[in-house]
Amino acid sequence: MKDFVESVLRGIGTGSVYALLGLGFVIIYKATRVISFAQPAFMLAGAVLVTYLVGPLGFFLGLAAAAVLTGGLALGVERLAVRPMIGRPVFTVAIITLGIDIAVRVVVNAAIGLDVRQVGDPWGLKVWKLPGGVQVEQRHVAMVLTTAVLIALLFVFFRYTRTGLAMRAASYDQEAALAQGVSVGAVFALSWALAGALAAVAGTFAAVGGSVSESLWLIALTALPVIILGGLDSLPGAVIGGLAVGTVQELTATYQGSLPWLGGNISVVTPYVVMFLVLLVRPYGLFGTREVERV
Amino acid sequence: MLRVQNLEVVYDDVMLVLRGVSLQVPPGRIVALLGANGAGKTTLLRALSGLLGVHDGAITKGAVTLDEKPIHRLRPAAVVRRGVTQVMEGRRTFAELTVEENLRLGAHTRPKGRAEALERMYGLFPVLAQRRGSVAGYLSGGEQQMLAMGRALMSDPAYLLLDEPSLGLAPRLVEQVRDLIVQINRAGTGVLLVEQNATMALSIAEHGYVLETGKVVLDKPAAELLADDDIREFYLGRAERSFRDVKHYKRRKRWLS
Amino acid sequence: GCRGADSTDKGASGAKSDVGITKEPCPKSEHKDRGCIYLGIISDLTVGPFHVLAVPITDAQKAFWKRVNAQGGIGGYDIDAETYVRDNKYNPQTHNEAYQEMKGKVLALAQSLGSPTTAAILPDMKTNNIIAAPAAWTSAYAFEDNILESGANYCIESMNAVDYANETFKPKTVMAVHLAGDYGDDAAAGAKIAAEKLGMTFINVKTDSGTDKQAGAVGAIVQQKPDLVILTTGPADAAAIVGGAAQRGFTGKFIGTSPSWNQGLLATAAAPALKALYLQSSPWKSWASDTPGHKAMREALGSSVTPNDGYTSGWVWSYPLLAALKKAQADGDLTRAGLLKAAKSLTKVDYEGMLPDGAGNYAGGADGIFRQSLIYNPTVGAGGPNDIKLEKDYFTGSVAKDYKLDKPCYEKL
Amino acid sequence: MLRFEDVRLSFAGVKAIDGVSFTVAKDELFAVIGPNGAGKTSIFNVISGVYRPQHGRVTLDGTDLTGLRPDKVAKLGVARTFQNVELFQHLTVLENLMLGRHHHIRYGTLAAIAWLGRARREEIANRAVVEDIVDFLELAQWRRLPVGLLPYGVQKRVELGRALAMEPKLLLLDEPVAGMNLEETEDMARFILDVREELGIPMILVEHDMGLVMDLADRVMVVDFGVPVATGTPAEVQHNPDVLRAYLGEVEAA
Amino acid sequence: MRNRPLLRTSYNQELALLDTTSKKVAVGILLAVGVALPWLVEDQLLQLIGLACVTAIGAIGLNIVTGYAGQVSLGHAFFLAIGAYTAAAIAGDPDARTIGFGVREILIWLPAAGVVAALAGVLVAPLATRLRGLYLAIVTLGLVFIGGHVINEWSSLTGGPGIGRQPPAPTLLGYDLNTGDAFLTRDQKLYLLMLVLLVIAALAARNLARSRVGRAFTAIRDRDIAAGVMGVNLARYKTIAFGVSSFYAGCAGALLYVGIGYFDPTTFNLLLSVQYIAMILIGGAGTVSGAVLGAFLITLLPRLIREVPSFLPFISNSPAESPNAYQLETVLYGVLIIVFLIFEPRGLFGIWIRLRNYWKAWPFSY
Ligand SMILES: Nc1ncnc2c1ncn2[C@@H]1O[C@H](COP(=O)(O)OP(=O)(O)OP(=O)(O)O)[C@@H](O)[C@H]1O
Ligand SMILES: Nc1ncnc2c1ncn2[C@@H]1O[C@H](COP(=O)(O)OP(=O)(O)OP(=O)(O)O)[C@@H](O)[C@H]1O
Ligand SMILES: CC(C)C[C@H](N)C(=O)O
Ligand SMILES: [Mg+2]
Ligand SMILES: [Mg+2]
Repeated sequence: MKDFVESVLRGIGTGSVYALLGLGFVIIYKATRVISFAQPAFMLAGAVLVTYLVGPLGFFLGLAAAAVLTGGLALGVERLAVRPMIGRPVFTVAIITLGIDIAVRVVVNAAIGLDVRQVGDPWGLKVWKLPGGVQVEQRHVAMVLTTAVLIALLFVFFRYTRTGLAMRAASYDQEAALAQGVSVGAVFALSWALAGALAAVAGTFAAVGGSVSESLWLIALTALPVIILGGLDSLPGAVIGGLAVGTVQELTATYQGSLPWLGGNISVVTPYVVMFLVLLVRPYGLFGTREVERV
Repeated sequence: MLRVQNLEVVYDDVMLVLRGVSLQVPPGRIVALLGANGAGKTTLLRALSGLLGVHDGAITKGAVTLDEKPIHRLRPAAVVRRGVTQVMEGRRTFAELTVEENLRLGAHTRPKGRAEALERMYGLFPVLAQRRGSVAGYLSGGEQQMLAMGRALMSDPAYLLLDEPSLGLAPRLVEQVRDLIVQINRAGTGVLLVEQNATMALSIAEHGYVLETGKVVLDKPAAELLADDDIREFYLGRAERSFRDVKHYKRRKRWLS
Repeated sequence: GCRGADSTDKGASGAKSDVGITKEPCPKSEHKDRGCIYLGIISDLTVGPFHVLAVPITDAQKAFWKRVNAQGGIGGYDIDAETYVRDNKYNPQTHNEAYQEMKGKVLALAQSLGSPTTAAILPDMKTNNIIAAPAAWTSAYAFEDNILESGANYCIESMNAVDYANETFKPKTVMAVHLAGDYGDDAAAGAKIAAEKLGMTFINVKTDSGTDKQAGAVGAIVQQKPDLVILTTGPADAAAIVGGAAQRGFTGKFIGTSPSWNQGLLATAAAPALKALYLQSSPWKSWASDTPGHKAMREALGSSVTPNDGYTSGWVWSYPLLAALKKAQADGDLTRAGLLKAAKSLTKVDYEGMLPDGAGNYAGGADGIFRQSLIYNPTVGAGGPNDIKLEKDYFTGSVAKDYKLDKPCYEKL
Repeated sequence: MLRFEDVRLSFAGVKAIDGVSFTVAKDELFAVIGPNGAGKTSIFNVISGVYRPQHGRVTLDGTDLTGLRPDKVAKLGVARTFQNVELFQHLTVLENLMLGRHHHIRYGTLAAIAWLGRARREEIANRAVVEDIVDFLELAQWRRLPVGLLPYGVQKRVELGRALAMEPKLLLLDEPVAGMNLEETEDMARFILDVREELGIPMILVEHDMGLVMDLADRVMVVDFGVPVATGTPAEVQHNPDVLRAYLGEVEAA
Repeated sequence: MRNRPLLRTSYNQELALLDTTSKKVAVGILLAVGVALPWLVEDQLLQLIGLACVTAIGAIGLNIVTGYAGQVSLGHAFFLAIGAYTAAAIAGDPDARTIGFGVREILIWLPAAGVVAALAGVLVAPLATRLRGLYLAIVTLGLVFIGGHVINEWSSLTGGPGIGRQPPAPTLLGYDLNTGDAFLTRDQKLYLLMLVLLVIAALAARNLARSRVGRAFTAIRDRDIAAGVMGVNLARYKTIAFGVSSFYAGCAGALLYVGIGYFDPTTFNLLLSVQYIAMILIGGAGTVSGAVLGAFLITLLPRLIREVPSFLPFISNSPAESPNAYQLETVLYGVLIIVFLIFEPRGLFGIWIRLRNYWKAWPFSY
């Protein structure tokens, strides 16, 4: 029982990182109908920036600064490589983002260099003991709180601000949005910047308690099944999908010992298994909008 | 005055679609633009509102001026800010947003007087007020057309460009839309009305242009056009003739010879 | 076959030569009077999983061959290990492409990094008599004449680690937590062989590289509570596993096999756990050791580099190739076949003290493999950052001593 | 030959069709009119299998069509055109028409890959049929162009051609002249008449152009909010007060 | 007749693949060069070009499901893997550590690899027919991850990551293609084999594309609802598309590593799938020649890029310094893909069309 509860708590912790990552994907998707495969690179870039900034600025300021810088980087990349592609088939753009991912990652790898880099967070591997002997890791609590706050901010932004509305509109029909005077280019840039900043935060939290290494970007790929099972264009879907995947993954990790024939690391592929199961029942994920198609 | 001078537009670097079109819309007037399918009417509106870029089109010659200032190099947002707004063919409301959100978006370039503008629109279109919270995609065709016009009017434009507002609408809705255009125009907005339904368009316009394969071939006051034999033959039809009498041969238009 | 490359030639020193040797000086050499022997390097230089290790290996080898040139080269030739350096991204196919490109232009490979990648080119190396210094320690190389491996292989090294634990704290259960692949499998097989021999229970846990992918391993450790974990992963993975297990109450010992350590781990959140639980086994002495070879290496690399045992490894791996070249030159046959013959006949290699006597017996085949390794406690530094505590100097454990290597260990897992 | 019996269809609360019944006889041109959103296209979608009604039955010559997949319905002889042109944009006119003959061409995937004997023979035979339709609809000058590049009026005609290529027993035309100018409308009217006279295919026509409907149709059904308001000859319907109020408005009344 | 090459008097002529003289000549020249190549270039380059031929077979396969039928699949690596392991198991050495049945005849293991992969494709299709667009793409990506897990674990078949196994060593009707002999070197033999297979595969794909099946694919891609209403059984044709595409992938997978003689289960990853998508996008989706061009470009690109640093002497070639030549190579690979896609949306095939139109229209601009 204790194992179970602890696994779920850990799952919610890692799941909130997936949720943050997923949100980044969803925001870009909503604005541009593209899955940006460059998110993993931005995630890594953000975490690496934090390792450099934590010295002079401290963790929290460093994280904020890294988020801003990564957002800026994403903005620049969008301007250079994605903007010329407005109106092109989404798959072409998706492959372009993969090209971006390759290029950015090389640069970030160079910045990691040969050292083990730290994000210098205040939590490390410290735990709180709850009654009943259950432990929660402080970093997981921090992740969940951060995610909750960011999600609330995003919700308000999209629902109540003029720019948020413009972003939603542009995501449905770029030309019609242009005709209303929305600068679709600015909307794209903003969505990339937001997603970049979210990726930086997620990347940093993914590295909390460990170190920043190149393999971190692989975590970002987990966001793909997360957003698919949540529904590509659904912000709540990304959050719920992230938490679900995190929990299932941690539970499998805890109990996979009893299913040795599944192989040592079945927990790594569980997100995809969960995704398959959900899609069998709901082809647009849990909360995705069904493509309105009629003749 | 919204004026188009000797405009040439090319798509994809190769397809010359407008070949030296000139036309003008005086403030506060309704001008009708007629023409066969593919004549370039939509293209002309895109050139006015800056949306050519989206379609790989470009203005290669000529100018569009608003009160003698050129606007054809501006981006769509800037054009809207100067008071020229287009209602696109096929309504293009944001199906997933609510009616009110659609309207609010119309005021994107003018956030200041948004609340009043909303009230004005609800006054103009009471149906929309009733449905303000519902998702636009579920409105009927006519309602969507109202929404599209209302959305465009939210930016308080001096000129409204309407692309085939009666397309696919039932006869009664066509009437409603026609009345609406008149109403909007009375409130001081200049209208450039692109229509296939020539009867409807010429009944409310003051002046009309006829576009054929990218050229203006007729340019007359609406009343004269209504009386023109060719227009009657090719655009208005003769009420007494049955489709069963139409013969299979290619007729030629006199103004082309 | 390889066409157009079979023109045998007499070089500056009178030795026969064929491919990869020119009378013209090396492109970057100051010694305009010497010819040039080209050596290729295929390594993981940018985005592959081992680039953190591979870059210093490559750097050290370049420095090594520069030093050889400074000391007079080999029989009137300078060695060039700069011109043909390629990135394999740890992908067998890319590795092979790079190999095919350079194969007509180099005499031998100063480095072929990785086991799967090297396996991809080995058949061709054999047909063309090309030899290579590997950057990997799989026991399969004991059976390959064309590979000049150095030090104890993964299998022997982890046998020794288990043996050491057996002597010091008598564990009853041993768990091998390892990456998939012959790197991990080989080490795990060694642990298994030793555990069985010494009457311990053995548990095999496979994991993947990536700090996010260690939850399963941590879970297995925490639940099955082995007394000893033999860890064969990347450094960041090791930290994630040790830190995660300790946090969840695990108190057993960890011994990591060779490239699982990086000094930077002491700055991570896992540091307390590492300090309490972790030891490191190694096929050779670490960077700061006091031998002529180590000194030469530190000198050659200069003071600007961050100490890292990737450098040590790259440097050590170069000695056998040097010995083979010298021998071939002495035999007057610097052709590929001559070099291979020379390499095969080496019974010992001068590692300038970096490895003890007895290392480098290639003539001995699988029986001649080197069986000594060391145990460090890398978390205790007496002096500088890389001055780590030696727990046990070169030793051969009881299991490794008697073990008859009849096929690659990983096949026994 | 077509019976449409008490069909009901709703989407998340919207009643698109709410108990509509009608029959179409052999050789008949039956028109359906009604305000926007009345459910006309939905009726077509139910017949052709795109929507599955919650209630009711559709039969063609006694065969039950209800709930069959669209391709099955097509095989049974129902062809249609669409309200918004639904051609295959990247295929040429000929290829679009050949696609209409999809289930008249008989050979399998392996034969296609080998392209020997059978596949070639079948292609050639069906190509001849398609060329006849091209002549019939006067599409010759555009045969080899991708349809995406054609004028709207021509695209509508290609759509009609694609439906005819299926050699249907029943043809459904959804607003064939919407967005067309007078000239194109007259051309299309002529083609519809030719189809009737020369091929004798019964048709259901949905259209907002009252001139066309009243002129061509044998019988007219008016629907509003998914409910039939009136059915009868054009003359009867035109003067029905309910129809005037709900649909035609004063213009047509005048 | 002879003087009016565009005049056709029978449907047979119209349906011909090479319907103009210039096409006939161009294809003839290409084939001649292809066959002469083994005696023109070095073996190592030949090996690479052979690899490009096989890759092109795989790309043609992906093009069938993605380019023609419009079902974007990121799961190609999965089907490649199935083919690769089926063939390796059938042809493998029975005494080796990994499963092998020792049947080295290519006429057996190659079709078998295709068929097994095709079966896998057919099994996946029911899920695929329910999904659209990016959902389908990510789900097929899931296949790569789950399949990757299976092949990593199943080391008796695959050797396991980091160890791997040998691909099939082909013999053709008893003639050993895997070793050189007095007439031809190994690389020459393998290259010729792969060239022939590519020609067959390309021809078959062209035939398929112009048939009723190919038309049905394109119809589904352009407008699936309308295709259904015209009588196309959507589920059936999507299944056929996945099946045929996977057959190609299976064959390509079986041959892909024959040249290098070794492969490792970690090869079949996301990146491999992505490379294939990039090939057909860069080449121009929906054309066989585009897929072939794209495959050649992507396969030869790293080789070309490796030459670049020698033109940029100011870039360090020490891997310890940044920026260095190796980083530049990798970045360039990413950047070139971006550049190709940005500047020519219709792919290499589009560049060709543009050039051709330019010369046709020259000197008139429009
Ligand atoms: N994006 C585009 N790219 C290339 N050609 C285009 C594009 N849009 C329109 N065209 C072509 O330009 C010509 C004029 O099109 P336009 O849409 O302006 O005509 P229209 O008069 O509005 O016709 P309709 O009555 O059908 O709306 C047509 O021949 C059309 O095929
Ligand atoms: N797929 C769908 N999902 C939800 N609602 C639908 C769907 N298809 C049709 N409807 C609704 O059903 C009603 C009838 O639609 P239908 O398209 O049949 O109208 P119509 O009579 O053809 O109108 P028009 O003359 O504008 O074409 C409308 O309210 C429409 O919104
Ligand atoms: C030194 C390491 C890069 C070697 C690697 N572990 C392998 O065996 O492939
Ligand atoms: Mg238009
Ligand atoms: Mg309709």
